[in-house]
Amino acid sequence: MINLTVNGKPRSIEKSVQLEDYLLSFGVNLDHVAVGYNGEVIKKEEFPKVSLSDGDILEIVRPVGGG
Amino acid sequence: MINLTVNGKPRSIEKSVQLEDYLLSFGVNLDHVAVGYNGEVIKKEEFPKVSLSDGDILEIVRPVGGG
Amino acid sequence: MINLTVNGKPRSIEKSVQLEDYLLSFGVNLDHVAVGYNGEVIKKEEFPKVSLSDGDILEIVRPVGGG
Amino acid sequence: MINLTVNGKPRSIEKSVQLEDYLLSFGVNLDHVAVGYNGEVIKKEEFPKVSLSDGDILEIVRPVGGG
Amino acid sequence: MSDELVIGGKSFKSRLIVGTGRYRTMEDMVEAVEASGTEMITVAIRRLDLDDPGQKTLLDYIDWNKYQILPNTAGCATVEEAMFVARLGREVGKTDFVKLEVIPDPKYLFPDGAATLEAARLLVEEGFIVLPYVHADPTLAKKLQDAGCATVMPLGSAIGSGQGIHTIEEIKIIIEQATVPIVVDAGLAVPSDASLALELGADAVLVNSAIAQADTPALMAEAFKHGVEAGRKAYLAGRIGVRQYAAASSPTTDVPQPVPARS
Amino acid sequence: MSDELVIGGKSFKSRLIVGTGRYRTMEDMVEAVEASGTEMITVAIRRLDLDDPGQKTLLDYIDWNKYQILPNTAGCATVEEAMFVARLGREVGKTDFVKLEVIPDPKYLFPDGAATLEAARLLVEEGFIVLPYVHADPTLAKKLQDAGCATVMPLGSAIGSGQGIHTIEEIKIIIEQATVPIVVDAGLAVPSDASLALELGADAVLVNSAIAQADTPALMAEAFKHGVEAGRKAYLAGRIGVRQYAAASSPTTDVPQPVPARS
Amino acid sequence: MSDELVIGGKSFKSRLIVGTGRYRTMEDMVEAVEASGTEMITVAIRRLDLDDPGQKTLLDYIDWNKYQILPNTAGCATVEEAMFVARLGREVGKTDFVKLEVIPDPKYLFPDGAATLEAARLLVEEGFIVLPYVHADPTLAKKLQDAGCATVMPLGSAIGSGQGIHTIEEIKIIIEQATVPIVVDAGLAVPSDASLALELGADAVLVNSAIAQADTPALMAEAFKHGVEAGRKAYLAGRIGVRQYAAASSPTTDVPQPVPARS
Amino acid sequence: MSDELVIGGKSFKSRLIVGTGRYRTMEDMVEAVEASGTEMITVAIRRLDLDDPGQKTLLDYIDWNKYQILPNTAGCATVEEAMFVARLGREVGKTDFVKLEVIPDPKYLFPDGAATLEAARLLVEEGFIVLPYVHADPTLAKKLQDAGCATVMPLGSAIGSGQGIHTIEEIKIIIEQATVPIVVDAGLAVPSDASLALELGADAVLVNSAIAQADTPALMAEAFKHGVEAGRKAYLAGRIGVRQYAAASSPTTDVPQPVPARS
Repeated sequence: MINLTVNGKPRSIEKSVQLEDYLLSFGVNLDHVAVGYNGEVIKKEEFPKVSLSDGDILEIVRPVGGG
Repeated sequence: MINLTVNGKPRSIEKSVQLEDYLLSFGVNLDHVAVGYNGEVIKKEEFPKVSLSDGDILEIVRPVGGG
Repeated sequence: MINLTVNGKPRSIEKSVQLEDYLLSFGVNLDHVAVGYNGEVIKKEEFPKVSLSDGDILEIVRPVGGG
Repeated sequence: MINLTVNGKPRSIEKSVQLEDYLLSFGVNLDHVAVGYNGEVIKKEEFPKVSLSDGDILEIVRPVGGG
Repeated sequence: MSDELVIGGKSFKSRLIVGTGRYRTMEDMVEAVEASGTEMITVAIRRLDLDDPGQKTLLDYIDWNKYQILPNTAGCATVEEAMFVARLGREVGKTDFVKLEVIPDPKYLFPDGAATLEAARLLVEEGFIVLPYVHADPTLAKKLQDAGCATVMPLGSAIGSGQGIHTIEEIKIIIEQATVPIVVDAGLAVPSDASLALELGADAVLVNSAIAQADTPALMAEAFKHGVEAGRKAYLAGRIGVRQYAAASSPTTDVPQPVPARS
Repeated sequence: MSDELVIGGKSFKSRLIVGTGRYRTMEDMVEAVEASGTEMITVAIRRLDLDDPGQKTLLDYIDWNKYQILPNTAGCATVEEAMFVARLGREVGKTDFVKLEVIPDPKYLFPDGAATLEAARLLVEEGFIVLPYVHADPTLAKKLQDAGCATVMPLGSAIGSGQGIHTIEEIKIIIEQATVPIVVDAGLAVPSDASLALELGADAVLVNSAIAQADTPALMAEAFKHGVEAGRKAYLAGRIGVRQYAAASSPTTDVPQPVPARS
Repeated sequence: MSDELVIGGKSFKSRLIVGTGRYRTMEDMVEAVEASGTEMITVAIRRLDLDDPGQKTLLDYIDWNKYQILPNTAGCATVEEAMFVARLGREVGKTDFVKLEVIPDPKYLFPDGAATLEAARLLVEEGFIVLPYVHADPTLAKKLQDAGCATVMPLGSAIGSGQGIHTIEEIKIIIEQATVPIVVDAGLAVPSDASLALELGADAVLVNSAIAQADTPALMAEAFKHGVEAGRKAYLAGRIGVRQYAAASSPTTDVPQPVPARS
Repeated sequence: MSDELVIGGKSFKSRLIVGTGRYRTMEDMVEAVEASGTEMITVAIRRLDLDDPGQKTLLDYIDWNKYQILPNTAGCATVEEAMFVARLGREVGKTDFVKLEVIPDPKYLFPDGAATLEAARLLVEEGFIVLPYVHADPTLAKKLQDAGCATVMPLGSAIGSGQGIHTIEEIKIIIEQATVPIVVDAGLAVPSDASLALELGADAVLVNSAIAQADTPALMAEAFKHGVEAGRKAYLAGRIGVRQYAAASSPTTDVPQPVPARS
């Protein structure tokens, strides 16, 4: 059992998966988001190379209206 | 019967009296008022010389706080 | 000899003429001016009907740039 | 020969003296000045304990009108 | 959306009235008037030079059919002078419109309110469409509109001074009580002055010196055209209120949080 | 006449930057952005709702190829937070442009100058094109431009307050000493505010609440478009000076004189 | 240094005229009038209540020998009403001084300039010492002083509004051309308003609501006393000019320099 | 009523701090300082002229026991310089009070906020009572008071410019959030500026050029003394609110009515 913190809330997955697959599992449009991984911002190309492990902290963000 | 308009209100007296006596009948302090008599302003010295007659219009005024 | 005051300056003519002819004698474009005749403003149609006489005062004006 | 920089200008003295004596040699009123000695501000009580040596940098200041 | 200004029964799309005085050249004037998009221009009435009676007049430079001509009574210090010049202007301008000015003071060119009111009443009787130039005095403004004036034209500051609008508060009140179009006149220096006037609800502005004396009159005329457009549209669009505190323009929740890399 | 605004090596014809927050509906926002004629829009970066990950984002409403996207760091109170959000914005916005905000104060949303300067230096090092939002402090503005910021964005008044520009005098000085474009941001309520800023020599303005919260956002956007045009043209046209006394806009001589009818 | 204000042939040391209306209690009024140091107070003329003719009047609270009484014509909307009330005031106030107000507008209480001028001329003929309350209209002010008024009293803003002085620029011009004392009246809210008026060269101010409605009237009266003193002394002392750049108030040379400790 | 200003544990009755620079003569300075009623005066620290070491210093003109001496760091452009001069001032002034100025810009003499904050923290650590001179930046002001400064001294406008207070809105916010006395410094030209600052709730003002460069410094000093008194008393007395419409200061009923003489 792998425990994550995603956008400030606890979530867990059965077993480690790639970040990209994890995002796709939510049906997220990868072109519309950016991801913070344990405080680092990682490029889209890196998504497949990152496999999530216990305690990882993710920030998945999108653009919204702002001034 | 003599009908007057005093400070905008109808008032009547039995028979003609001097303006001065009329004012004193109210207990007015003559030093603290001025009087308009049918649109004319009359000096205090004239008060005894004016005898009121039917239809006379009086404005009896005093100083109040103002800016 | 007929003496006039035109636009504030004295001018004289041999003998009485119509206002219209007088104006044309200056080469004035009648459509571009208005005329004050002894303090009265007269319409263009009246120009031929006015014959100048001694002592007449004329103001011949045009539009200029103004705010 | 001891070379000093005093208030930004070079000055020299024959032989080492105490700071206090050096100041008094100018007729300075010790109560009206403060002294920076090689970048440090030293208290009046220390004046006698400091003997000047070659290369010392002094700032001798006074209060003036200011806003 | 049709949004027209109606003065004396005539409709105007442009809310910028332009003066034709103080330009360095007649060419500057013509260009600026065109660039401004105005539909109404003011003119002054002056004596013809009889020693050079053929000299060109405004009429040779501007097609009077394209613009509503607004003859003024500038230079008049009394009711009598203003009446006389108004009548001359009516003949030469072939219009009942008149910009009424009664100005005894040569230093600040501030109008004489009482005399202006008296002349306005007489001119209205004679069928003139009267646009009086006055100090931004709300009581006077009310009397002028009640007297049948077609507009009221309160001043912003001294004519040609370029000081802008000193009379905002008075003009707000004049607008609040207005039953005729309010035209802010005099002192406007930059388009933000014009825009501000229209944002407050003024119906139009009159500009002369700010355009005529700008380094590039035609470009400044264009600037004022935009300024008037801006102000009118803003008035119609309904501005936001004023609040003491800030109001975030970005969401204040769901802000991403950095975290320390795990040890 | 070509008159372009260049920020971070990119040229813009429009000098109006528009924010995309605080609109009542996304339709309002899209219409207003289009009506404004802007070429640069700000966006905020926020957490995706994972319980509704398919929800539309700005990207579904606006064609990002048509506009320069300017991600902001709104909501960040510290250098660290601002750095993190700036980096996220760079990825999602696919641009190095960032509107830097470091704001510890929730009441007036006034920025922290010292922290903004520190973050600006770090972001410039990382190759960001930094547009910092700061108080109208001329000394701070100078340090920011010296630090390599692409613009300086002094505030007019509190964000979303609609108070207009309280900082005219400071902004004049910031403009006087500017080596980068100056963008007046925050507090603008009406187009006259925008026009004024550009008349003074500011290079652009950023507007959000004044448009988003207007009764009719698209119309107000158009009003601001004109206001910015007006202000820029006026700046280029060269405004008249300010004089204490009046200057007649009509000739002061050759005024026709009425005369008494002869007796 | 003797520096007296002379109105209608009478000399005054205090340049603060105080109104006696709108106090919460007569005690407040008496205390405030005393604390203000004023030498002239305004009073209104109203009908005596004949159903309670013995009720106290101002005369029972204030020693009229200590103050110049200034009866006003407040409440009058026409020349005729103002004339009548002025004459009544003269009798009851035993003075020729009159504060002339002709005010048709109940909302902003703005005076009718033309009617005020007409009434002023009539009152001057009748030997009154006329202090007319008018809009800050320089042309009207000139006509009033030429008509023999003892002062001109231009308004700062609406009576009792507490908005301060909106008419600075007009008042400067009125002062510049003044041949009689100028008294700024109406709208003043705080002593800085009074001080400013006197700094500009106004000869006095008239204050009522700002004192009467303050939380602590007597203390506010004292504040205005100081404000008027401050403004007058500053006017006499000759203020510094305005400069665009700074001027150091400390010497810019001989600044002590820190040095690195020797290695 | 005791109403004292407490700074760094010391109580002051006067809320006017006076600078000792820019006077035409030392006599002017001494007279003005006395006339001002101040209890705290600023001084600058400068190199002694060793070619004329006996020359008089401020100490020969002013009795330092009568006043709280406030040495400044004027002329310092960096944290290091300011620290050094502050320490020198402490020795010669025999006080821990210091007016902290870190000013890199010679044209407008605007302070460097970030550097001032850094120096303030260091000086507080060294036991100084720090009165920092800063731009009217509310966020910076908050950080300074949190850092242990004894006051915050926001500027009104450029030092010695005589432009008055351009930063009213920012100063209101600084006062609203203040935990230490707020002293408005720089740019004040007339007592109405000082009065206004105190009416808004500022605790004191610092004035130098406005007094020193006035035609009659001692009289202007007196004027400022009254202005500060006026402003403080008005603040304590509780000013009236601002209303859009007028409020009659005379009763609106029982106005006497003229009548036509009977026929």
